[in-house]
Amino acid sequence: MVELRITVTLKRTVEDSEGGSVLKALKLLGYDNVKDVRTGKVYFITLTKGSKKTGEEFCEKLLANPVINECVVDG
Amino acid sequence: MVELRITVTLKRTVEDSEGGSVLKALKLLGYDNVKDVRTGKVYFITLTKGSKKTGEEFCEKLLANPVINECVVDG
Amino acid sequence: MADKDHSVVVEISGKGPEELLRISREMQLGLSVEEMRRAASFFEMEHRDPTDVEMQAIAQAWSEHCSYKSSKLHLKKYIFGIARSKALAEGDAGLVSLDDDLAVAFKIESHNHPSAIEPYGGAATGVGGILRDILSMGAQPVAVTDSLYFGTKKIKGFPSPKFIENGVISGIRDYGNRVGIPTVSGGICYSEFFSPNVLVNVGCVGIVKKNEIRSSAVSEPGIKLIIAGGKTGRDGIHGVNMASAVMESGNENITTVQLGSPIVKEPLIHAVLEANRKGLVYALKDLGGGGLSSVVGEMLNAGGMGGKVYLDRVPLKEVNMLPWEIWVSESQERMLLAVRNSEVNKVLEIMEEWDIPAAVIGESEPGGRLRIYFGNRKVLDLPTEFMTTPELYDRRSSIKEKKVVQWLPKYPADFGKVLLSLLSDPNVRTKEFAVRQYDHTVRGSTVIGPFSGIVGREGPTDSSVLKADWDKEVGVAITSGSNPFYSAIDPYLGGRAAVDETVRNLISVGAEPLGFSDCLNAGNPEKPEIMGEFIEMLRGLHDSASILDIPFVSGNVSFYNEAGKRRIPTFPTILGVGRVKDIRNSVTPDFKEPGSSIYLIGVPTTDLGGSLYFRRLKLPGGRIPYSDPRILKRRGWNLLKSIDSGLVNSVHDISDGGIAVALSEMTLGSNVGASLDISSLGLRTDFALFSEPQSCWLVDVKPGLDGKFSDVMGEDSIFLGKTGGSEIIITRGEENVLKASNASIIRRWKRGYT
Amino acid sequence: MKRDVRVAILTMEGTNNEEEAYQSFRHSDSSPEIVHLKKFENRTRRLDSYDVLFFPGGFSAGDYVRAGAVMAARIRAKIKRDLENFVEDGRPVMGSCNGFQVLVELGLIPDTGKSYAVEAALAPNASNRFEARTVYLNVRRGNCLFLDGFSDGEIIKLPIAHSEGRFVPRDSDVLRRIVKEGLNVLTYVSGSGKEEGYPWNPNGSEHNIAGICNRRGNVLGVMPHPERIFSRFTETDWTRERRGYDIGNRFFESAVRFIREKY
Ligand SMILES: Nc1ncnc2c1ncn2[C@@H]1O[C@H](COP(=O)(O)OP(=O)(O)O)[C@@H](O)[C@H]1O
Ligand SMILES: [Mg+2]
Repeated sequence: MVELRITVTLKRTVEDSEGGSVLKALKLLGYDNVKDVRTGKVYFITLTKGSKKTGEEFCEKLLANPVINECVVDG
Repeated sequence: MVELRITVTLKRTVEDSEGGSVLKALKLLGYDNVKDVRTGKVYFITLTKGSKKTGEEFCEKLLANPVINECVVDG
Repeated sequence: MADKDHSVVVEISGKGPEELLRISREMQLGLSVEEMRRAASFFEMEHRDPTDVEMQAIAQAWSEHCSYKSSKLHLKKYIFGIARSKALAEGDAGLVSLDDDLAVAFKIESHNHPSAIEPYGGAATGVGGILRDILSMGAQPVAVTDSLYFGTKKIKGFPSPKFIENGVISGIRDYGNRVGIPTVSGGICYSEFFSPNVLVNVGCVGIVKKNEIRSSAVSEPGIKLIIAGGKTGRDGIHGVNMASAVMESGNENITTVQLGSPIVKEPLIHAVLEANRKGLVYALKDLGGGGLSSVVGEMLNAGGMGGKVYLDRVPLKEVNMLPWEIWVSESQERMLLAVRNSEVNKVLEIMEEWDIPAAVIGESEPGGRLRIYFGNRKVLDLPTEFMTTPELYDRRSSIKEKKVVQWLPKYPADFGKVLLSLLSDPNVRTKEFAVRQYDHTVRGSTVIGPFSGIVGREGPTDSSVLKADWDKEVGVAITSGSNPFYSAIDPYLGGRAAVDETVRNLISVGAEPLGFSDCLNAGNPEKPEIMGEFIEMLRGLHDSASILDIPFVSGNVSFYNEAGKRRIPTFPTILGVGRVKDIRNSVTPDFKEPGSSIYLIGVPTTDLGGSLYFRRLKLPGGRIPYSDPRILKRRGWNLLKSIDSGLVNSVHDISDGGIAVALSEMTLGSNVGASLDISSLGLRTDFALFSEPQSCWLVDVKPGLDGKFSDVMGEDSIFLGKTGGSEIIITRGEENVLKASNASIIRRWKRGYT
Repeated sequence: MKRDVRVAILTMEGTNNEEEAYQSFRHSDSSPEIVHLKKFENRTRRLDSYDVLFFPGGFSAGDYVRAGAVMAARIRAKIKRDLENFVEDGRPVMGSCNGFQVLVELGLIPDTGKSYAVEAALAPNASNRFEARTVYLNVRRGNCLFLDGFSDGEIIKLPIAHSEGRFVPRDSDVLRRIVKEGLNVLTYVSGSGKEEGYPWNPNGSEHNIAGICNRRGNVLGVMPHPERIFSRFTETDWTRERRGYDIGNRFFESAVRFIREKY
């Protein structure tokens, strides 16, 4: 069994509107110490066999669009 | 500056239809070695000051619903 | 007969009341001592003790949620008999006839308890559930509606109102948008009444060819039962029991929470409709509360059949599920299709094409007994009739006599200011922040949606209108009516007012009302005063609907909307459906041109109890406005005639905030102002402008057609003034009463929303 | 006799607009068929037996990963070559909303460079909300075959309903080429025809881009939904306008006419 954690975020250069909303909401809750919020999706994938490499293939073929996304695979 | 990574997932008892959909897609792409996919949201939060504790407060107040979610804060 | 590993025998014979109650509690059956006794005496006659599967099956079927045991007697007395001949059929949803070959299926249902615990999933699965009810009739769902009631106060132990509101709206958005059915109508009401008991009343409307209407009864032996759609899991077990009890606190550790899976439902709708269109389906029913247990029992019992079911053939999400769990699981997105043996393969092929799990799990048999097997062991053997028919209750009721006290408010100094404050009240101002997150144009048949007017500055509409068929001009109008503020003061008149509002809204777009579906919201029925209010409400619905001769073809009762000392008022949400003969004649509230005449249909009232004006002034009590169905009928049907003959430009009904607010709303989407003289209305100016008389409309008549219009409307129409200009100017003879610019009106109504 | 124009409307779980797309093509004098992606994947249907291909809107596979991602990945895995042949053959391909997202994910649009590289994305709306409203669009026909029935500079109205519609090009080169070649055939404008911000541009799209056509003029992707307006009585403000035409059909009629004339 191989457990992968794949995190897909927006590139720094792309505006993260969800992150913006969360930031605003936290400030409204009184947290003035919040400086920045970025959001992303995370996939916990269990493979019967495979490696980090397989996870990178998943990023490329499905989970990320290279124009806007960054994809990080943790094994 | 404090950097937090907050991961919000569905509890195991709650069906994750997004995970199910990704699982199906990966199988259709020919990956028979995928056994399970669970999905979640991740927030990268920058604080001017604070601690993991603050992150836990964010979970409780905004980011997660304890009835369906699990929330993990990495500092 | 029970299997040690999978199913156990429950020893109830000869047990005393305390023992019985303990068993009920431990197994989470939610049955009372009397009900446990009734079960026990049945099994004594059978000379055996029940299995756990049997006790769970009985508990589901006898729950308040599934059986209507507290309300049925009263529903029969007051509701079921009205205009029976106009209801085409009833089942999971009701049907009325639209034209020679089309019928409309519709229903409204509450998803209150699940939404209070997990607002996102609760609301989403509410939409999922009501879609299934429409699908069960063989109908194509064409519209979703959502009437939402949010609290305004944080209650300790419960999530904050904002959290609940966001969750509910997102849940409806994500489910409705993903299944591709437009959410076109509904309402959002804010009041302390709903802290912490949030109410989510969701409706669905479908269209079906009359020769494709499916029943849910199996009345022949040898008919195969196919379960199709989502797989069965442990999720949703005991949901109905939860909805049949008072909430203790908001974050109970409950395992019944589900989020729903629109992506399973979407193809399921296609597949089921395809099988039905091809004539392959004998009977059809959805799996909702009580799961397989309810649906199999009811399907067979309705046709006087028995049958057998093999639980190990049900496609499962998880291994090691116990037979009773499979039998009562409320997992979402499942349908049960009864199919003749010769068509089974064809149905399974269609499911396969759409990637939908499906399996034959059993069949009907003569004799009225249901037998359930797990492996080769029998785990349930009961007469379907006993299993599905609980004892009905005639619960104690009492009616509190209330003295009517109506305060006279201080005469306002500035009517313009009052108007603008009413327009920005959360219950009046735009709901676009929510409604624009709902796709209301998908399916390409939305003729009138939630908003109308100049693009970018639309105002609210009264009903939505959908084209019913691609090649015809006939339309279906959809709306909802409810006013918890009225009902809190007087449940009887509140019931009548809800009917009035529903009818008014339908007439406003040029639709002839065809039928209602009622969602009845109340507290704990074991309390006599709540039962009393409940009956009063039913009486109100009855007295209005029977004179109008409009049937309630479907509905739903939600009791136990209580938490701690807090409970909701007893009130209905009515989903109304109407026929627009030719959609090209339908009208919207936005003024169309300057220089046309504005008429009031009806007269203002001195009954201001529950009105928005009184609520803003924090004046409690008072008499609520009286709806007379005879007057509603006369005015409404005459107005329909005027609309049909093309005499009018725009129509809007008078509701929250009275004539002044209705008039303002007509300027929103048009940017056309108006000048009115209200001297002919009599009454104090604030009563004339802000009272909420029933059965009333504002109408803008096409230039040159005043005479014809007055002929049709007779004494019911009062000329008030003309459209035009960039402000609303109201005078009383020489006296200037109110002035507000179109710009300030829209700014206040939008309150920060762009 | 008139040539029969065969249209494939691609469906899979979660696509939603196939019904109105079907009606739109039917009203435009062609023979549409709703075809499940599966049938192309398992070769029980062949792309080249159709004249026009339409990718409807909706939420293919729930849009869970990213709008259109799963559908595009499946197509790329199984029928990429067939689809490229279809496009290179010059036959009309159109996608609206989710269909646009799929075309962009496949690299068929904007395709300013070589070999269908992914050059853009439709990111979450700047408002971070699903937006259902009516928008005004400025038409720049270029050589887009779907826009034959419009005139340059014409302002039209169409409904939108999406949460991921913000057009983001890969880099400034791609954007420059899009503009230079006039591929940005539909742009969001205000009621007065000017380029203004939200809500006229409902999603924050770069350069107010609402629709893009490829250089060859036979692949069009649009965020709005022409297929929902095959009858003028489904425009939001039809009760205010006594004149009117069924605007959506013009897209489909152009494609049908194109096939009849060229093939
Ligand atoms: N929760 C909702 N879901 C769908 N439509 C809604 C909802 N709330 C309001 N609407 C629609 O938006 C329009 C305006 O609503 P509202 O401002 O409450 O108007 P009114 O008070 O005249 O009914 C109506 O067409 C109504 O049906
Ligand atoms: Mg109204």
